[in-house]
Amino acid sequence: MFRSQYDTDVTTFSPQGRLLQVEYAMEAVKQGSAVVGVRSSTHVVLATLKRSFSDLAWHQRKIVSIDEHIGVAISGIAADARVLTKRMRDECLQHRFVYGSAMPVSRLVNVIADLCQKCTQRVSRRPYGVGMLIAGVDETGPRLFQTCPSGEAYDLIGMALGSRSQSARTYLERHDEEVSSATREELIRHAVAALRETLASTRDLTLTAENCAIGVVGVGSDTRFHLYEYEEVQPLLDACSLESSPLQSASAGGADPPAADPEATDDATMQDAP
Amino acid sequence: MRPQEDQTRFTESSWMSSNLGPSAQQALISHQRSWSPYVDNGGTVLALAGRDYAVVAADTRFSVGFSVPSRNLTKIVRLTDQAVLASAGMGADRQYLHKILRSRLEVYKYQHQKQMSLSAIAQLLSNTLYSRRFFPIYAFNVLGGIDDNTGEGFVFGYDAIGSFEKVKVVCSGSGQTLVQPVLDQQLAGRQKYDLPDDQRMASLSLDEAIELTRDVFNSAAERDILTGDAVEIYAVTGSGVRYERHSLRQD
Amino acid sequence: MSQVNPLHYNGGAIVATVGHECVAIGADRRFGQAQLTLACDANRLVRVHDRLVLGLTGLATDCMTLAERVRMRTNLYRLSEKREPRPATVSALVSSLLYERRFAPYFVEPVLVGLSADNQPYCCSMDLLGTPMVSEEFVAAGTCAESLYGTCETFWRPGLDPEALFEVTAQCLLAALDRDCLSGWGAVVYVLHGQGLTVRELKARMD
Amino acid sequence: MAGVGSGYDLSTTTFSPEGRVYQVEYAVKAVEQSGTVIGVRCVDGVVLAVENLRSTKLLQPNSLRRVFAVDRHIGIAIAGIGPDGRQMVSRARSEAQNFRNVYAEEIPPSLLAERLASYAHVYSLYWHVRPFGCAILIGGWDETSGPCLYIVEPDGSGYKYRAYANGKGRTAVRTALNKLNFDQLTCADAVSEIALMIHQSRDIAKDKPYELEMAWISEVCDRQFARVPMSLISSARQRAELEHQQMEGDASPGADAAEAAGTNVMEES
Amino acid sequence: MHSVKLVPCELTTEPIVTGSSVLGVQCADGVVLACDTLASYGSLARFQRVTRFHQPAAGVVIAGGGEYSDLQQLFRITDNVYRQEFCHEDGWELTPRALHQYLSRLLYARRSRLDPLYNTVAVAGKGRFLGMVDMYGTAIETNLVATGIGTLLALPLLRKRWHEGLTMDDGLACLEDCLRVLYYRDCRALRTIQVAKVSDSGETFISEPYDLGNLQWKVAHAVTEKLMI
Amino acid sequence: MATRNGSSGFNFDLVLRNERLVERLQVDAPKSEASVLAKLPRKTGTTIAGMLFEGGVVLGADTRATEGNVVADKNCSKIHYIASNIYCCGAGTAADTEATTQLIASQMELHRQATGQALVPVVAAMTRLKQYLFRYQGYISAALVLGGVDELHGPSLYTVYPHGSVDQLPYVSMGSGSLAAMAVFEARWHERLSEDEAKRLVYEAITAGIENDLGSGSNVDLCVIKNGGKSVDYVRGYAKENPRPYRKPTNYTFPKGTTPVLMEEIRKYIEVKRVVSDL
Repeated sequence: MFRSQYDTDVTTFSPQGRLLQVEYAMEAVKQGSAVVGVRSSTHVVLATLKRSFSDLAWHQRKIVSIDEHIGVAISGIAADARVLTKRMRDECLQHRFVYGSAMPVSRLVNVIADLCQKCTQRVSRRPYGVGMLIAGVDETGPRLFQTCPSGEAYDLIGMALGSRSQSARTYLERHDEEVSSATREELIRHAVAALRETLASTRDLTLTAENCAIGVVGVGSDTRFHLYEYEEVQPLLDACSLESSPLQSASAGGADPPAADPEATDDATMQDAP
Repeated sequence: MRPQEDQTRFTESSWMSSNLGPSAQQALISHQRSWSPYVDNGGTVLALAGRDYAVVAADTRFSVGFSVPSRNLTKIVRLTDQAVLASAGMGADRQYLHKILRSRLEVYKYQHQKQMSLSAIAQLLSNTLYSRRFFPIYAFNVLGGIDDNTGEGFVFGYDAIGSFEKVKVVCSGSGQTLVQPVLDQQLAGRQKYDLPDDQRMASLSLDEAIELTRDVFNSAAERDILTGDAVEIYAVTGSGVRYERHSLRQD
Repeated sequence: MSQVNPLHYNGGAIVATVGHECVAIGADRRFGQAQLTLACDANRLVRVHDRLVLGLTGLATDCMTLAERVRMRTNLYRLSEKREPRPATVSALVSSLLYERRFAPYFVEPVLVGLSADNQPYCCSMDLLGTPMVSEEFVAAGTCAESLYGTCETFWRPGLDPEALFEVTAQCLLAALDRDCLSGWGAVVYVLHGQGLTVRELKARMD
Repeated sequence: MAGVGSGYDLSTTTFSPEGRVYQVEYAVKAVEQSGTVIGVRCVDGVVLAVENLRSTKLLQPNSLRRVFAVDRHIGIAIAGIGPDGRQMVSRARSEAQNFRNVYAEEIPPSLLAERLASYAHVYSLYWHVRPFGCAILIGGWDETSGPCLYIVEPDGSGYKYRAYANGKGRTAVRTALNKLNFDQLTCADAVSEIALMIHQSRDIAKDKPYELEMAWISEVCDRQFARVPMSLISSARQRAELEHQQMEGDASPGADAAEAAGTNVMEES
Repeated sequence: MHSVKLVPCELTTEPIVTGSSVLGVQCADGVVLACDTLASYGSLARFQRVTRFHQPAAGVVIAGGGEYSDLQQLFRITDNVYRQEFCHEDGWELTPRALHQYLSRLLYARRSRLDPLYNTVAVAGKGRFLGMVDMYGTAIETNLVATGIGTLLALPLLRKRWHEGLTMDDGLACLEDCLRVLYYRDCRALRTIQVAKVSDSGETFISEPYDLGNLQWKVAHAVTEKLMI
Repeated sequence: MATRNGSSGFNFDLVLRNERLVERLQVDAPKSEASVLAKLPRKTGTTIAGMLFEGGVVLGADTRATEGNVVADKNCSKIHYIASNIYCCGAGTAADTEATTQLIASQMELHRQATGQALVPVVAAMTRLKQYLFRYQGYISAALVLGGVDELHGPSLYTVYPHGSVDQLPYVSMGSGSLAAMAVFEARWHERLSEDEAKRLVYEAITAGIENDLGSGSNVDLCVIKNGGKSVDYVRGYAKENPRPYRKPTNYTFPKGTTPVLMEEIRKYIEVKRVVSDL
């Protein structure tokens, strides 16, 4: 009703005590193309759908490596993500410089959460319009976190962000036991399966080496975050498509109604670095 | 019978301060001396390159004045698979420099998705040293590695504030004056006056180069009191980095 | 050391090595004043007699003065002893001449090589106060003494014959001179061996 | 509420004709949106408890955090917007650190409360910032006066409480808190009391599943901040659910529907 | 780099109240540190029962020589670091090696601001960790630590008697012998010492100050009898 | 053979010249004069030590002489002869220790002949040394460890400092490695040492100096004087534990003609009746 008066300044509370600008910033996250993160007791896998905003253009990078043991999948305004990921890299390097060891993932997430919160309390600048899935491994084992423009941070076993990510979340909630006890290969299959859920069945979009990127990090030999892209990701996709049939039938294919997914927000100027 | 008196004359000249016993001299100087941020921890570093390899070596002695708090402090850092840096001089500045360079290399890897090339590292090191032009990093660096497109070995010699030169052989540190002429004669062939410059370079195999390195370090340890204990040798080839460690004189 | 040091003001470098029944001594040819080079035919090696060569480097004026005093004392020795002085004797002589001026020293670093009657080599160097250091390997003096120590420590081996000793000494000297701006401009190597004395003028960088 | 939509409620720097600053009142509303947060000062310590609402099953169990350590003897629970609360927590940590650097002593909770109150208050004065959308429950151990509980509200006011509740189920919990006898209540008892109160305050149908996050500063852990052991929390929660069913069985349905006016338990500080 | 103080002020850069050597030895089952309890004011044995040890957390002990006020400041800083870790509650443990690196960065930064902490610090921790940081910020991990004049008087003895299988008790005996020699020959040393033991698994023990005991002065009467100048 | 009319001792003719010379040279690089001249003479970093035992005295020394940070002599002898029953280790400026001990050695020989004693009393050597050094107020920087045995006092051990002060102790050490050596002594000395125990201790003390002090190195020389000063066992190179560990297996070869020669002159030795020199 009176929403119009209270939703222009980020420092204005609505009568119900809500910060509408922050909520709108959270919407920006939903406009980004889908990203999925899943965590088992030994590994964390990020799977992302990359979008290209014209046939001539390269697909936009969605997974960014932060340090040897941390990788991040981003959804929302790509330029905002660039600022945050650069700051995350500096934080990790600073920690390594001072303590001579890898930075704990949760501490890095708190730094980012504080950064986001500061923008929601001052008029000087708008909140960051990007949500991130932060995957890493440290002394406490594999960790998966999510950060939001509001400054919230969640410690998760699975999450999906971006357009039509609700169907992926439902998939993950239905398979949460299998996910937490999955091996590395099974975990990748779950991630890809969840990602497939977000593909609107009507637009016959399929996961290809072009538009899909997968990041894996875990204990043992996988402590270095490894990003599978282009030709490297193809074998992983093939492995998933072979057994995809049983998984496919299991999910009722109840994708939520294909919300209009304007391409706009994700096309912020982001020159690609192949 | 009184022993014969020497008619020695004492001249109270400035000569006096030059000839006091060692302990007295120390006392004279010590309390005037204000604290200096620099201390020389000694040590010798060397880098030499062949057709397809580069050898970077350094001793492991860490000395302060005439005592040796540690016989085993490495002076070498492996920056990438194709570039190794060794620094003599002050231990604290060396550790700071090596940490800073490792961080810079990580940033480069994020921006370019590939390791920094040898020549880029050389320039980075020069810039880093020059950024402290008026409070210099007291480290004498030698950088060795493989040029990533030609695969040829190269080394770089530096002064403390970043002026550097791309060469085939260089050494630095407290044993520099002892080792450099030997390398000139054996590798650079500088005494082959009859031959034109470009034909003087000796082509040693990697094993011969490592043998020569061990030999010159042993010679340095014989004559330079700040060099000794052990020598670490990194052999950088196209296929990776080989590490060797041999002991030297402990006295 | 910097040019401020009187020992290095005029430049100069001497190396002496011991071989099998032979001994070699090499010196550069430069005479300069700090960075200025005035002559490239300076002779640092003084033949006391054909089995004994005294090398003097440091402040040129002191070298000349010391050479004259040694000549006088050795001539007096020959007159009174009617024989040539043995290397050890001359070394003691030079040592006492230098130490006498303990508090106002000659800025000279002498190197003494000799061959005894039965061809036993003698090789000795001193600092400017006359501390004798007799060595069966090699000794070095002058502006690039450190470099000479480095090259000799690496290239020299015991028991070299006169020819091989010459080559080693020459290469050590030239390698060291090429890394030093205060010495060089030609070099000469004397080799004393059973049959006689071989003097060779080396081709060196003249820069 | 005459102020809504009248244009007087758009900035903290605007008084409405009746002399109220609506933006601060709206901030207080934001505090009431989060899960129930309870602080209880007992005989042998202070318990801080939070009902963390699990928005999705995908959350790592017991990973949601609204209670933080500020120093070894002080903990803070956040009611309202989590990120705002974390800002207050980091301010509290630097205040505690600064005090220690100067006085080499632990900061008295009362002084920390006062400093946090003035910190929050500054944000309710200027137009280019907004008030904190959270209330801060400061539980600590004061060397002289023992365990104590302080509250800082978004308007910058600070009070000393025997027990306090805020968030969704605050009214029901406040009435229940009044019934407690704080002169004998020990931390252990408080844990089960709190579990029961939170459970009763929830509307089973509407509310999302929740996790109980509890921490205390008590004699049990020699007056230092520590998390209440998970075993203690889960057993308290089971007992609460059982007890709730029995009361549900014999009491007339909808017992707790009445929205009794919550009276905070005040104590002259 | 932190900009050097532009204001022309004279920073104290020479020590006033100083602690003497700190000795440390890495043994098969843990690490032992030892030092005396004296803080000298120049040549005056001013404070004779100070502790130069500090235990900021379980399983790690630091000890230092040099300017005593700087050392106290260092102890406060390590306390703050571990308190922040306590508040983080994120399961990441500040290991002894991480603390050693932290201290080396701290001392290096202070040296680079020409306002040094005039100390040499020894860090002993669980997992048989023994490290040292000098006042320039040089971080050294080693099996033997001897700071100050201990480098000249104690290190030769420690290097002679150290071997792989040395137990903590033997290690302590070694350190006590060295402290006796230091008491004989270092005029800024005291016979009351303190010892810290950190076992491999992290149990930490810091002793009360105790007297070294069985000091040998037999040489004394050899001096008086024969002195005939 | 004094060539000047009766004057002996030091000659100070060049003092003013040297001063002015150094000042003029420093015009471009003003470094303190002390540091320039102080570094010139060869210095022995040195670890020397001595220890009394039942019936004798053991002296020990390392064999490294340094010029700044460069080892000038790897096997110099620092234990000097004073008399048949007295030896003296020297640290500090090499020339001073060498010349001082030689001077006092000659005086002791004259003294022995003048007094007709079989052995020179150690205290006599000590007294001459200290008076000589005292006279030069420390300018002659020789730090000495004097040991010997005579009938008068039996085994005696003194240290003489450059300024002329003297210590008489059962165990002493001097030089830059003296702390390392003294640490070994303080840790293990006890009364009524046997000869072997004393030799072992002195050997370990010098070795401690060699290993831990950069100014000392190479070998250990030991000298044992006992049974009334009649038997002296001076072992040069008692321990040689620091050889060069590695030398390149393939030797450096410099075949004949490697070095281009401009001019060569070979002068054969001929039987000479009359001695000729072209000086």
